[in-house]
Amino acid sequence: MSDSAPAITALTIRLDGFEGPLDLLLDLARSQKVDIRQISIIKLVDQYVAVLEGARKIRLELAAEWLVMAAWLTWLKSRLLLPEELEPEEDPELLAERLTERLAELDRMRNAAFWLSGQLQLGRDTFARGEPENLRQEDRSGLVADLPALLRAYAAARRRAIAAKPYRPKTRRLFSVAEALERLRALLGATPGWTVLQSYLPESLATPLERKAALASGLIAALEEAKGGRVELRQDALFGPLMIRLAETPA
Amino acid sequence: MSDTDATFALALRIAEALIFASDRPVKPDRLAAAIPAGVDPLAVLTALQAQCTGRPVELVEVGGGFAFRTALDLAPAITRVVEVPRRLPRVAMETLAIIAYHQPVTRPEIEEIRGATLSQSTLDALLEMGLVTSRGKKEVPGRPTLWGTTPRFLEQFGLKSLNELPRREELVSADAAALPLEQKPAPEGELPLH
Amino acid sequence: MSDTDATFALALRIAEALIFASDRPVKPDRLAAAIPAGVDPLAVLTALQAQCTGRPVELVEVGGGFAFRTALDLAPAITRVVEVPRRLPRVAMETLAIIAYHQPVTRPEIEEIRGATLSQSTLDALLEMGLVTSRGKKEVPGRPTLWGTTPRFLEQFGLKSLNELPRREELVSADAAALPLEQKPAPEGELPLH
Repeated sequence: MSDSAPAITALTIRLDGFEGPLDLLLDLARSQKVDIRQISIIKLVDQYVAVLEGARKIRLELAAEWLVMAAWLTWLKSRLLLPEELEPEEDPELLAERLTERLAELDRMRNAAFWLSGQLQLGRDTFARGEPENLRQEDRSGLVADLPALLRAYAAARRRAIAAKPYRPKTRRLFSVAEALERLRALLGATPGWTVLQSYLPESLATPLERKAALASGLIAALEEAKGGRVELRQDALFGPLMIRLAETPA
Repeated sequence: MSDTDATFALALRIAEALIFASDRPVKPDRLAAAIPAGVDPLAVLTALQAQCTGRPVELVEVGGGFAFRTALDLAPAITRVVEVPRRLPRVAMETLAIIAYHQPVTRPEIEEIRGATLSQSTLDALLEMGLVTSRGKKEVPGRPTLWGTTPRFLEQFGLKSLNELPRREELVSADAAALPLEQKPAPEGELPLH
Repeated sequence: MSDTDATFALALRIAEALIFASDRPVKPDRLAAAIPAGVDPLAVLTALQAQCTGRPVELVEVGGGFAFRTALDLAPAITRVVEVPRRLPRVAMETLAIIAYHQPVTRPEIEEIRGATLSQSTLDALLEMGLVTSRGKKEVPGRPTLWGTTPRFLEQFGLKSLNELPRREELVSADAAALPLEQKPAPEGELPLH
C-alpha cells in the first residue's frame, strides 16, 4: 500500500506559517500531491514528528493539535485497512471523504483570502475622502406630544398637587373680643356687685392657652365697656384678680 | 509640454489627490514631501485653487493648511434635513395641560394648581413653541398676565376645539381631592379618555 | 444653454458636491432626492464618471453606491504623507474570507473550517476595522453570535456587492487538481453566494 504512495521527500515547512493541523495537512497534501487514502502512515508520522520537533519550540498548543490530527489520521488509515464492520456513521470512507472535503474548503478559503489581498484596497491603493463633511442638518422644531400625554400630564400634576397638600391641623377656636363683649353684656346685669372677671368667661375651655386667650379677650372687652362707662374695673394688687361690676350711675 | 511642465502637472495631480485623502488640512510642507522635489508647493496650491474656482468643490485655506470644501451655494441641495422632534419635559407638559384646562390663568394660579413653583424658562419654552400666548392681564393687584393656548396647540394635539378636551372631572376624580393619596393611581395610558 | 442643459449641469454640480462630501458611497436614490426633479440620477452619474476619468480623483461604483477614490497611480505619493493602516495578517484575511463566503457564520464554524482556534484578537481586529459585524444569534444551544461582512467590507476591497466575489468553483487551487477532491456541490447549510 505504502509502495503506491508517492515518495515523500524531505520536509521543508515554514513552521510559523501554519495555524493548525488542517492547515499543515493541506500543505502536505498539496506539496506532496498525496491522497490521504493512499498516504503512508509511517512516512506521515515521520513528517509529523519532524514538524512537532520544531513546533514544540514554538507553540505547545499547536503541537498538541497536530498530534491529535496525526493520531486521527492514523486511526482513519487503520479503519480503511480493516474489513467493514462498523456503524454507518463511523464509515471510514465517509470520514475520509469528509476530511477531503474539509481540506478542499480550507483550500478554497485560503484562495479567497489570497484573492481579497490582491484586490485594490482602500487606504493602500486608493483613498477615500479623508475629511467628509456633515450633510445632516437637524431640524428640532418638531414636537413629540400627543393628546394622551397631555391628559396624563394634567392628571398626574393634579393628583400630585392634591396628595402633596400640606397637613393642616384643626383650626384652634379662640375666644374672640367680640364674643367676650357679647358674653359680658349678657351676663353682667345678672350679678350685682364686684365679681371676678374670670367668672364671665366660658368654662368649657380645655387648654391653658385657650384660657389665657379668653382672659385676654375678656379684659379687652371689659376695658372697652369701661371706656363707654357701662362698667367699672378695679385691681387691688399687682397681678391680683380683676374685679368688675356694672357702673353705679350710667354715663 | 516641457519636462518642467510635466513635473508641475504631476505635482498638481498629487496635490489634488493628497488634499482629498487627507483627514486634516494639508500644510505646504506636508505637500512638499509628496510632490517631486524642486516644485514649489505654494505655486502648486495657488494653481490648484485657481483650477477649482467656481467648481462644486473648492480649495480653501483653513487652519494653516488647505482643504477641499463643497461650494456654499450647493449646501441646501446636498444637506439632508433630519427632523429630530423634541419631547416636552414633564414640567412643561404639565404646565401646558393646566393652561389648557384653566385658561385664562395666571402664573401664580398655575403654581397653585400644580402645587409647585413654575420657572420662567418653562413658560418661555411653551411660548417659543407657539403653544401658549398671553390673554391680557388679570385685574388684581400686580396685574399678572393671563395665559391661554393657541391654535397651534389645537393643531399639535389634533383637537378641533378646546371643547374636545375631556372634562377635568373625568381625569381626576372629585373625591381625589378629599383623599390624601390616590388609593389606586391609574396606570399610565389607562386614563379615561372620553 | 437650454433650460434642460442648465438643469443637467446643476444636477452634475450637486452630484459632485454630494458624493465628494459624503463619507459613504452615495446610492442613486439618495442622489435623486438632491438633484432637480425629473433628472435621471444614473445619467448624471454616468456623465460625472466620464468627466472624472483620468483625473486625480475618480468616480467609482462601490458598495452599492458611488464614491470618489484617488487614482491608482497616485497611491505611492499619497502614502508618503498619509498614514497607511497596517496590513491584515494572513489569519485575519482567511477569517475574513470565511466570514464573507459562509455568512452568517459562528465562531465555532469558522474554527471548524480553518481547523484551528480563532483568537479573539483576530476577530477584534476585523470588528475594529468595521469589516465584519454581528448578525444576531444562531438558535442552537449556547446561542453563538453569527458574523457577517459589512458595507465597509465591500468598500475596502472595491466590490460593488458580494456577488463580485469569485465563485467557489473558481477558488480551487490549480495544483489542487492533483488532490482527489471530488468536485461536488457545496454541502448543505453553506451560504450560496451566487
